[in-house]
Amino acid sequence: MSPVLFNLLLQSIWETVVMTLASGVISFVAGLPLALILVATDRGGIAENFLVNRALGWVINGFRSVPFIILLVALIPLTRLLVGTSLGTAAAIVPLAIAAAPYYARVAEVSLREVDPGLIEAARAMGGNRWTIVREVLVPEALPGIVAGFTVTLVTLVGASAMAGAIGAGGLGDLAIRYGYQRFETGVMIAVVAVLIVLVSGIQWLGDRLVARLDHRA
Amino acid sequence: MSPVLFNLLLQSIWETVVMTLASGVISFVAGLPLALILVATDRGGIAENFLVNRALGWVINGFRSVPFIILLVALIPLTRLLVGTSLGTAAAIVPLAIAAAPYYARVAEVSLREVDPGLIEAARAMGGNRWTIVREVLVPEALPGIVAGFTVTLVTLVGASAMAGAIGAGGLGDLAIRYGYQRFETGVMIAVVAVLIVLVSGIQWLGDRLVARLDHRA
Amino acid sequence: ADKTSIKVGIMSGEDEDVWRAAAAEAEKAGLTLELVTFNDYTQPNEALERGEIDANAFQHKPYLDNQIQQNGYHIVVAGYTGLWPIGLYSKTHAKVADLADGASIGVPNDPSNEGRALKVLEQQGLIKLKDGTGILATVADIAENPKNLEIKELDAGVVGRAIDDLDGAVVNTDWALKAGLTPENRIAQEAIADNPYRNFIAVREADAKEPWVTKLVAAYQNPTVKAVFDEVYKGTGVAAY
Amino acid sequence: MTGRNVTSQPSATAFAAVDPAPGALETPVVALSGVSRSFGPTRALDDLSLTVRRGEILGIIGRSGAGKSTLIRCLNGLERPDSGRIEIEGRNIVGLSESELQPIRRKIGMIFQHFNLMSAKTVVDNVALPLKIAGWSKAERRARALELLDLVGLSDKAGAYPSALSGGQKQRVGIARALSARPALLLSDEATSALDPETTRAILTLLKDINRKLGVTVVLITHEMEVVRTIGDRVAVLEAGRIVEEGEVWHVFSDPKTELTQSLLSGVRPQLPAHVASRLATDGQEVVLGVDLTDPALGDGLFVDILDHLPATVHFLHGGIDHIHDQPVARFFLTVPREPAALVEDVTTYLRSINARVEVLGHVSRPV
Amino acid sequence: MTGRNVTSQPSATAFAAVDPAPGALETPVVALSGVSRSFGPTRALDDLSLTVRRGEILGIIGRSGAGKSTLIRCLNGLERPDSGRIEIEGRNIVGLSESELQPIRRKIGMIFQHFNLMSAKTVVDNVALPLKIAGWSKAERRARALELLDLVGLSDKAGAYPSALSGGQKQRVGIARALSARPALLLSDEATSALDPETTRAILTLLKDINRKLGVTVVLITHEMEVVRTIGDRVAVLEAGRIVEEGEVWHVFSDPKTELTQSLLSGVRPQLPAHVASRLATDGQEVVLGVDLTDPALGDGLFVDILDHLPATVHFLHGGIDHIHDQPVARFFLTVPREPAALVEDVTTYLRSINARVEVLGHVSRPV
Ligand SMILES: Nc1ncnc2c1ncn2[C@@H]1O[C@H](COP(=O)(O)OP(=O)(O)OP(=O)(O)O)[C@@H](O)[C@H]1O
Ligand SMILES: Nc1ncnc2c1ncn2[C@@H]1O[C@H](COP(=O)(O)OP(=O)(O)OP(=O)(O)O)[C@@H](O)[C@H]1O
Ligand SMILES: [Mg+2]
Ligand SMILES: [Mg+2]
Repeated sequence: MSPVLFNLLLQSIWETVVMTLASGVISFVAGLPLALILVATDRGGIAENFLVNRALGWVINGFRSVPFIILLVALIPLTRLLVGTSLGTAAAIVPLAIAAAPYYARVAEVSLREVDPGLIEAARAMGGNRWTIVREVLVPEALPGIVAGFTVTLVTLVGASAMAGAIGAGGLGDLAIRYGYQRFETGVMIAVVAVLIVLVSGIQWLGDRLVARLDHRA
Repeated sequence: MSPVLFNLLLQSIWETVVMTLASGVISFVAGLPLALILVATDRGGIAENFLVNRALGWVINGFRSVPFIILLVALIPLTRLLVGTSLGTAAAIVPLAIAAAPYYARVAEVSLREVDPGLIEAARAMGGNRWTIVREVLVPEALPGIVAGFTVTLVTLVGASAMAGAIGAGGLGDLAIRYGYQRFETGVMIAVVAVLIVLVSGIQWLGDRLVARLDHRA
Repeated sequence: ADKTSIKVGIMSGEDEDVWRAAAAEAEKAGLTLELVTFNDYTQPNEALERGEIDANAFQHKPYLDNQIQQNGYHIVVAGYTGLWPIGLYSKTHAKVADLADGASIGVPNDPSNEGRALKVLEQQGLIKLKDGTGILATVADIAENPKNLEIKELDAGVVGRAIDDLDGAVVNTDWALKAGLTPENRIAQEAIADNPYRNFIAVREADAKEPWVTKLVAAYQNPTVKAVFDEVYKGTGVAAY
Repeated sequence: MTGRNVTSQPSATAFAAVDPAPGALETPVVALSGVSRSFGPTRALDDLSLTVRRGEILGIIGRSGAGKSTLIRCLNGLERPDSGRIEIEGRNIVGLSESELQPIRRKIGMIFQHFNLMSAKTVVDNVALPLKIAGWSKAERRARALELLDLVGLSDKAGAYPSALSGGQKQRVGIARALSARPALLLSDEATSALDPETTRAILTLLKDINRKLGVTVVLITHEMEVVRTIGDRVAVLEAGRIVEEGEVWHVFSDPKTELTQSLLSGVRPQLPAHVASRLATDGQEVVLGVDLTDPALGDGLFVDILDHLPATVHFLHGGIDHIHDQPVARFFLTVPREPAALVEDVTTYLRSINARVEVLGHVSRPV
Repeated sequence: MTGRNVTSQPSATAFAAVDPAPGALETPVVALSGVSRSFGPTRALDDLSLTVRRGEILGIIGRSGAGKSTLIRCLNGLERPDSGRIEIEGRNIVGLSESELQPIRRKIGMIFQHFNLMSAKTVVDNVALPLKIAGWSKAERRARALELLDLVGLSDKAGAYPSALSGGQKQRVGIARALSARPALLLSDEATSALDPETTRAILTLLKDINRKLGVTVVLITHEMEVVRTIGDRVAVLEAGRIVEEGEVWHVFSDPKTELTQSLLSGVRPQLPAHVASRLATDGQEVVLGVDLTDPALGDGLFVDILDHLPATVHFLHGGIDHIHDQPVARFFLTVPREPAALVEDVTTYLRSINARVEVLGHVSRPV
């Protein structure tokens, strides 16, 4: 591997980490509340509201339906507003986060629904309001699943960030595609994919460890 | 919309449905056993086996690390072997399924881990073997989560199938990209995206209904 | 016996409309065209070489030469189609000399266009590429960059759309038009005469003499199809046969 | 289990914050009227009416599936009845919104049949949760939670998670949690079912204490008649969603009217020993009599007097004097020879003359 | 609850399939020696040894957290001890692999403290699960499961899911499930804690029945001493992971040796009424005596004889004759005036002469 490519590799690692983490954190911060609203407003939920539930469901489905490359382009004005430019690693965080947040909302929703209804009842019996139930029951009790789902999301974002190459965001995936795949440098491709595997395994390992520490059920 | 476009739209719907469903079913059939192996071989699992667990973990991470476009190409020999061609909708099913199976394995793993350990103990106390525990406890008890996770996976596949345009697979996502992104025909793009939203919402609705029917916990 | 039905690999986009017209022409000549749309530049040649399609039409000679060199394909030119000249556009600068030190320039990142775009910059004396770099050149192949240009490699569809974030963009004419760039924004362009980047219909070497190849080329190279071509490309591409 | 006393401030003003209706002292704490609740075809509560008086301990007993849990869950609005009124401190809570119910619920402690402990919180945090909801400061919460854990004998498990506790330990955490916010009304769904008799006694003493010292009203469901008998003031018997018997504990226990109540209470009242019962026949040398008598003088010589009155051939088979609260209650079984023929008649007449209830249960042959 | 009998075929050959050691009839069903199990700092089982005899019903009692659940879970290998031997039919199961344990476990039924019902299966499918594991055909499974649901009085809930059941109904499903595959050994962790007395009696009759008719050995943990007393043959008392007392039920119940056992049993043995106990002092006009006596002749006139012997000033305060299985056991409380001074001495001497244990509990003043 040439020194230029090696530097490119280092830079790509950094870009991937930045994109994945930043958009991951944003999608967590935005997706978890969305998931909570979905679960709370559902039938039998703690804040049953058919309209809000349906409307939010459609919006989430809407964002999940748009192919990523189109989202990337459609969001250019917003990205420019938020980051000052629509190109580069920082700019990629916006569409990545906006695509991942509804996705994570659905993943977290699955875990939130698993919470024992008896525990929600217990909090209600204590006179807890909705916010208490969210903070003291739903989130802590679903936390192992919430974190495990976030791990899945982060790894998915590593993959999705490859597509952000379209707006010059760089990153490992893009490096593998453009230099390795399109220019037939199989060696580069394999090296980059190896780095990706290590990165993904690292995320998975950290996630698994965290889940094990958070899980007090058995 | 011109008749040509309308036909194209109909055909694309069909292609998307075929790709999504076929690769979805395959990834379910392959991913669920992988998830079960991950959970069973983990520490404290019903078939604890550090080596298998780690090895499988790395393989899954490996598949999840490779950018989809690279996977698409790397799998061409396999695709041709299985489908007879590496082009078109049918051919796209192979890489889509192979990308989605490890993904679904991770999603299902999260739900399988939520199963009350007391129930596994009950089955062990009855003299059930591993297979019994899988069939009578793990899968049925995690079923609502397994189905909800599958819904998330199917919707993700709708999105991923857009990328299968690289091998001429067609589909709604590709159509939206071709007209909206490449040709700046926003009207067509919006129409296609609307169809996608309906499709995605339909999948989500069906999934939610099924989960509600399967969930006997509350 | 001669084939009466063939598969042609094309790129997704406006070309689909042009080729639909060509397919109608071919039908009259007793040749059925099945169009396979791609959105990736490596697959059409791969598929052609393997016999999964019978012809493709998306590339220019330098790109094919490189592919042949890389992968040993047995693919030859059957007949030319059109030329989409590539140019340097800017909304903020009137001429190349105005580009300041450190200016940002977008180039398409796909393998058939990036090297070509960099060549335009080299022709304008903005950069110098390493010796012997071909069509697959990337920013990694820049030898000299006296103005410290910040070259951003972007998807062909993004380069034009992101013009507001760039000092200049090297864009295919058709993409430029769709992105709202006018000829007035063009501050440099590659030559049309003797342009090596004319696209063509390619077939396998072994098929080159088959009668259907002639029918295929004829189905494209005719006034009916040209009318469609001119209509969809609105002058950004020129028929080049 | 430590012997510490409850150190809470008196919370005599009970639901004052909720609805201080005029003459609140006469208002029952809880009044249900015509409450029904069905689950599909199952009528869990069927036009039920019930009153809980201020400061009393009301025991609710009944068969499995009678509707006890459903009933108690109605009292804090966890279950919404299909029809009927549920008045808490004179205010009908049926139809109140969740947010209107919240301040009311903060005055009501609940011990769940299935514990419902938060698996993600330590024991001390579980106990402190109602305090957090009530807005106590962190330090106060912790101090109060530790105080309660001490009372239920679990100080050493404060930092453990519920999954590391035994069944009875979990139940005690549930009890501590229900008491932590000093409720004015305590709802208990089988609070001692997983506890050994010793721990049960300690918990009952604790409940009786807070009932007496702080005036906390208690509604408790239990399957252990001993529990009702030890601390209950009144008892209500539920069958198929209806109250079939209700009254002072000593009264219902000494003279249960319905067959169901008799059956439920049979364990705490002396019963004919199984080996005799299984040999009861319509024929035999000896007649078996069951005697029931409630008289304050029983412990003051009356019991021995009675036995003195009986001829030597009449044998005292089983039973004796029991006390329900401070009421002495006699229940015993005698065997009376069939010959001479008048003897059975004589004994019965004598016993009835001192207001005993006498029942001929059957015949057995010697030796019994 | 129906009165139907158990219609199973006899499964007398117990664990025959597992390890038919020569002289199997003399081998205890279960023999534990030196079993220890710690959870972090908690020694749940501490060098415990215990034998379960063939065909007996062994009751295990002890305080909450004593290690009962841990012990019973060791018996089918759900819990692996840190050290010690656990022999089932003479075969040490410690160190056996899961697949080696499976055939053994199929002969052992277990009722869990927390039920552990499959939420995704209907009641009838829950009960049929052990049969599915044992390889029964679908029709046989269903028939047998319905038979058991009938026995526990839940025929009408066959198609319901556990979430729609009351606490006691869930527990009965757990019982039916544990019995469905005709186990040779039944492990029961508080099988009746959520059941009312009536249902409890029916379940105990059922257990006693299968014990007697089919020779099923039963190990049962319970907090209800009444349960041990009704159907237990022997009882073991657990404290802090050790057996502190063990023996025939009637023996341990009539004469508990350790303080713990006395405390646990206090509920089933007459106790000094609370209103008297609270007034006990070192000084007063009357001495309170507690008397314990076990004599087969008690029901044959001895009891009345004793009372006849006592002077009229001695009052019979509380208690009487009870039966444990068919053994009559007397326990009662007397008040004896302090004057004349010799009276207490006389009464005590007399009672001791007929082998009664007499204890001076304190003094009270009239009226008691
Ligand atoms: N998984 C665990 N982790 C840590 N400690 C445990 C665990 N399981 C049990 N213990 C502790 O071991 C001791 C014995 O528990 P066990 O469940 O055997 O008690 P038990 O006699 O069944 O009590 P109970 O009557 O309350 O059910 C308790 O102090 C308990 O806290
Ligand atoms: N969610 C539900 N869905 C359907 N039926 C229910 C539900 N909850 C309770 N029931 C039924 O209502 C009846 C009363 O239940 P409840 O829990 O009040 O009984 P309980 O008196 O508390 O019994 P236990 O003593 O066994 O706990 C039972 O027959 C039960 O099966
Ligand atoms: Mg109940
Ligand atoms: Mg226990």
